[in-house]
Amino acid sequence: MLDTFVIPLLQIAVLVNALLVTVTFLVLMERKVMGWAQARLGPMRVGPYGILQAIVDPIKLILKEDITPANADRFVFTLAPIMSLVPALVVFSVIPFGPEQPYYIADINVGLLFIISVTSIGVYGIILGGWSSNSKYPLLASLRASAQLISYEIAVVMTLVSVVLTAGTLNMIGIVEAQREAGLWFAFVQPVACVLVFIGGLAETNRLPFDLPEAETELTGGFHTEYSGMRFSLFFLAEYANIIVISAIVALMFFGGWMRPFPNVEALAFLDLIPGWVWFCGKIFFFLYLFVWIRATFPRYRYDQLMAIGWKVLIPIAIGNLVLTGIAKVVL
Amino acid sequence: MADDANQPAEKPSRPAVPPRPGPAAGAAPRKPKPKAPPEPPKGPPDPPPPEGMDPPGFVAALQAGVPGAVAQLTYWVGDWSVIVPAERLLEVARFLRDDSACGFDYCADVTATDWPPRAQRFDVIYCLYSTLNRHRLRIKVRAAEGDPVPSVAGLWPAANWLEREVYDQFGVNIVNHPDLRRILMPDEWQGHPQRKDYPLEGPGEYLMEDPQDWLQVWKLPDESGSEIE
Amino acid sequence: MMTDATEAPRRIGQAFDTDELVLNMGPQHPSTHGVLRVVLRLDGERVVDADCVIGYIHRGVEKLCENRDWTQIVLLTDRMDYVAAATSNLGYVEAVEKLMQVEVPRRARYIRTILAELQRIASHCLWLGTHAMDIGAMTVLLYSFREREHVLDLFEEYCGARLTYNSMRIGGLPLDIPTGWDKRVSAFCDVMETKLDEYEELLTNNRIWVGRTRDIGVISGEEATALGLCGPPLRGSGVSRDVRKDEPNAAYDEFEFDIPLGTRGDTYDRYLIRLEEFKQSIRIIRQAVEGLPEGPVMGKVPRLIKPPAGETYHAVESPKGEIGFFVVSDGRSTNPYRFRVRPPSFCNLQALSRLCKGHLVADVVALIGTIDIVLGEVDR
Amino acid sequence: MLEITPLHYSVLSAALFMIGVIGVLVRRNIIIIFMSIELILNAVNINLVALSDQLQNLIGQVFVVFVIAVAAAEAAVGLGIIIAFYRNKETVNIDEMSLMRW
Amino acid sequence: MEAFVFYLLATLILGLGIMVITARSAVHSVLFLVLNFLLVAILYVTLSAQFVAVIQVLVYAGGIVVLYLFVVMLVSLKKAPELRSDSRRVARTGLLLAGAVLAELIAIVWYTSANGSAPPAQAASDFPPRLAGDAMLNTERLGWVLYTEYLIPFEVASMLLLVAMIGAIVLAKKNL
Repeated sequence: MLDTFVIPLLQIAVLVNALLVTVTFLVLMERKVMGWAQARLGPMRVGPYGILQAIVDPIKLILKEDITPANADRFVFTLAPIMSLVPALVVFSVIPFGPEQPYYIADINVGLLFIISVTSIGVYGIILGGWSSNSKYPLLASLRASAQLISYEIAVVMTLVSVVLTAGTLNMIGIVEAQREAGLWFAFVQPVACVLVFIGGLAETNRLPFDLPEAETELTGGFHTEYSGMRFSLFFLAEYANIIVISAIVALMFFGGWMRPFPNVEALAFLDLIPGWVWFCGKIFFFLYLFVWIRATFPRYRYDQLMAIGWKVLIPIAIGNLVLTGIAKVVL
Repeated sequence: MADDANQPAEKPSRPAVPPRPGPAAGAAPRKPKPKAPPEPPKGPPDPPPPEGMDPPGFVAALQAGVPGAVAQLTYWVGDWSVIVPAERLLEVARFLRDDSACGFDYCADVTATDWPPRAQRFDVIYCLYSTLNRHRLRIKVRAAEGDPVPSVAGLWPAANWLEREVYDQFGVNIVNHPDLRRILMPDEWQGHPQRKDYPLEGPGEYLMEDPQDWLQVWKLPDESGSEIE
Repeated sequence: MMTDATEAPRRIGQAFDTDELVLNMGPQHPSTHGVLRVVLRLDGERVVDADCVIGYIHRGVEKLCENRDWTQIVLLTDRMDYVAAATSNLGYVEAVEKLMQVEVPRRARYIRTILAELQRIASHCLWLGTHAMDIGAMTVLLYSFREREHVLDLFEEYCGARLTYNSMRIGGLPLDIPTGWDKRVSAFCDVMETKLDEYEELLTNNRIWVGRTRDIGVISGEEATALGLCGPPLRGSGVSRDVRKDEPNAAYDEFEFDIPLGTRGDTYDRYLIRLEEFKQSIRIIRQAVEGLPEGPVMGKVPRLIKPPAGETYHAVESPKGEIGFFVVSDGRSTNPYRFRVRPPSFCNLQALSRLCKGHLVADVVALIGTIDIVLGEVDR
Repeated sequence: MLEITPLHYSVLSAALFMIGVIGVLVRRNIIIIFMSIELILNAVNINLVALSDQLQNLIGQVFVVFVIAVAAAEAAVGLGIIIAFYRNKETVNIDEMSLMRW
Repeated sequence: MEAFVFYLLATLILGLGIMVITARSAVHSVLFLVLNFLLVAILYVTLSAQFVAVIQVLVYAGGIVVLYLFVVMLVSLKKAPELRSDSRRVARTGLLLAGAVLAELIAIVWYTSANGSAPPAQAASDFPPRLAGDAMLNTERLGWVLYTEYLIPFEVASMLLLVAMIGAIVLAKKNL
């Protein structure tokens, strides 16, 4: 009873809470980093250096009036944000923060497939949110979103397959252990795949330069134009939770998860004094920072350019990478 | 409003031009200053060029190319302008655009002025410029209310919106325009605000409630004091 | 909801076609730069037709001016193109000076030139920031606003206002420059030159930026002239037309500067031209500050300004293009009989529907950005 | 009742199959009819997986993979036809789809 | 426990199935269909068919149904098709036929449970314990079978998908 119910529930509670708190601080971090990149200070009013902004923002969002447009489909309109957030949270159940029990909730052997399939459900939130608002900008945005997310999913999955081929397992812990055995992060074994997954991840999470579904200067607010209050904050949470998911996947699959750099170099053994989950979180934060940095730097692609990149650049490279990996696997 | 009602009303003839102001719009020209001159000005001086000053080559070319079209040639503070009758406007405009000596390929501005005491109350003014020869010329066309003024939007697409504005603000009857709609004022607006006889004070909140008939509403206080048409 | 099928059910045998979607872009939209409404007819995301609806902030400035006396109008001109108030001031006062045949002292003309060019830099900063923002590059906005802030500080020091300067008078200037102001202006020029490189680094060679602007809204020189485009959009199509060179006003005839011209007439060319104009403006300011003559800043004008009866049109080059003032005096009143402004934004906006056709929705935003409109001036 | 036998799965599958059949027969919206067909395919899949588990034989699951492939193909072509039809006749009512050509 | 999970899932699956075919709006139908598929996927997991479960979610819920949703959004109707025709008669026929199918199925069930011949009802203890470990086994074995014994059907299926893809493009593209 304790093992089957209480401990997993506790783990889930801790993880979800940690995740939500991380999201609020991620928003703060984004605003701060953007501020520094843009020669300004970012939030400074609430608390020292604006740190309490992370707490005030969610409170503000929750207390705001939750408006449903007059002609919206109320049922779908309410369901959409939930459908968007739930997959993002569910994915974390198979993301290991360390190799032993308290650091993961579930260790399933098709872990990577599970992650891919669950994240593919997240697209419903965006499509339905845009459709149910009964408004033109959200509709255009959700049409864009569905095409974009599905196209880039193909590229990302194809790329991940080549990593699976390298690791020889679909199990997330197994993939990290494979990197220990190889003595090398897969970022060096599969550099192309690493870049592809990160680029695809940018598109999957609707971040600049691929933030077309919510391009505020074109489609006002994109699919969540008509959302406000709590429902909007669910979308918001989902977006940032997805960013953390992508960062975690990249960290796990290409940067050795909880392992220190160069896991088989004995001279660096003192780095093991830092616990594995700290390494993992540090890597996640590096990629979160990268997300923000990219947002501060690049303009936005146009829709047709985005699709062209997805189909004409990323997918062929992913397939080529897969074929090369297969050949290498057979030859070596 | 009362002092305006006492002034003698000008009643220019108004053929049916849609849309046009309500009956009272043509009442006395309103002056904001109490010591406004008793007689409104009758028109611009349009002075001829001073003696001994030769018109530039493009004017000569125009006079030669479209004989008799230039009703009057004027010069003032360095600006040359020609007054042409409305029916010959297109002919003149086309010559000015196509002739190599003129080369007025750029229509900088189309505007109008309103001189209510005059029979042909509107001056429609076309400011032309030549990016090839770098000189300017203004064409001026006089038109009474309802007189057709041909559109030059076919020659210079730039004139499209500018003529729409002239129509919107003055109610000049521009014909053969590709897309003659109001541009600055709302579509259901009544009257043409840039006319000199357009009321400077509006009806306030009546306007908000019923934009359709506000000129009538504005007129209501007059009904008690003065005769209305 | 998404279809606007007003027509009857289609004939059997007709080829496949999708319904057109009518999208109202604006008047409340983050990238229409004010209250512009563009009615787009879309086939998918491709623009079939675009119709601009303007007039949402029409305040009747022209009518208003007919009821203000000549000196009061200067501050109304501030409020038309509110991001380039100084050039509007310049155009108006010069038009009246032309009508009155007033001689303006050379020092005043120099300072006017400096003000106008500073204004051009400020306006282009705003344009660059918002244009980049529309295309999604957010950081450029903050960078260019940092420099615009600097210009506004200079303006504040000169005339006390930061946006609506009311900085010129008929016959000259209300004030001489504060002590040391010219030094600070040339210091700003030095700073600005280095900052330009920052903008270029973020945008000029950025693949995404080039991809978003190259071959977007291409317009030939002949067509641009016929459509009455002015300013950078016209020069972007390779037409050498700049009022500062062609009909020099203020003190432009005394300075050396180049008119950058585009070759392709696309959005990227217009971007490059405006960036080059930053440099030319800096060049003009440097020359003006170095050669700033001594003397009075106000010419001899009567106390009561009442130009003789007559009319004139006078144009200057505002950051947006040729801003022309057509003023008519009846010779009796202290008010203009007719005050007309030829708004460059208005004339440039006219070309939007031509530029948009066949492009995607996202390009409409880029095109609205590239023609650099200020709705206060379009609607007046 | 507490022991779940393949029979239970068969009944579930049969019931879902029946729901799908009713959907196909009752609804006139061709998209919903397609969805009902998906339900029927799923009912079959449940049966296949349940029996595969029961018999410890993977052939059932292999067939499920093929069924899913067929369903994907069917959805792609079928929905393509619906879109093409809708563009021409502005309807998705199956009763109005009576012409073999247009 | 197992029975409870089964009955819960079965109830939800059937309930959502009914909602799919009764929902007014096609978008709601799609929504219920997705939830239905997700629950079926969970059912597969309880039958230790993890790979099929994941494929069910990935392909069905994440791919095919998105396609449905896309089409429903494109084909937005002012009037539901049901309102245009006399559905009463059709519904009666449908229910009748469905009743016949149900009766037949019940008869089969009754017959098999009465005879107890097929399928061979083995005791649960005969199977290897359902550990997490056999998921890999499941995936591996399935892959093995697919690529050896069923290689030709597999290739045929991929050709079918290719043909369907081309067909869909030809049908939906305005001008090729």
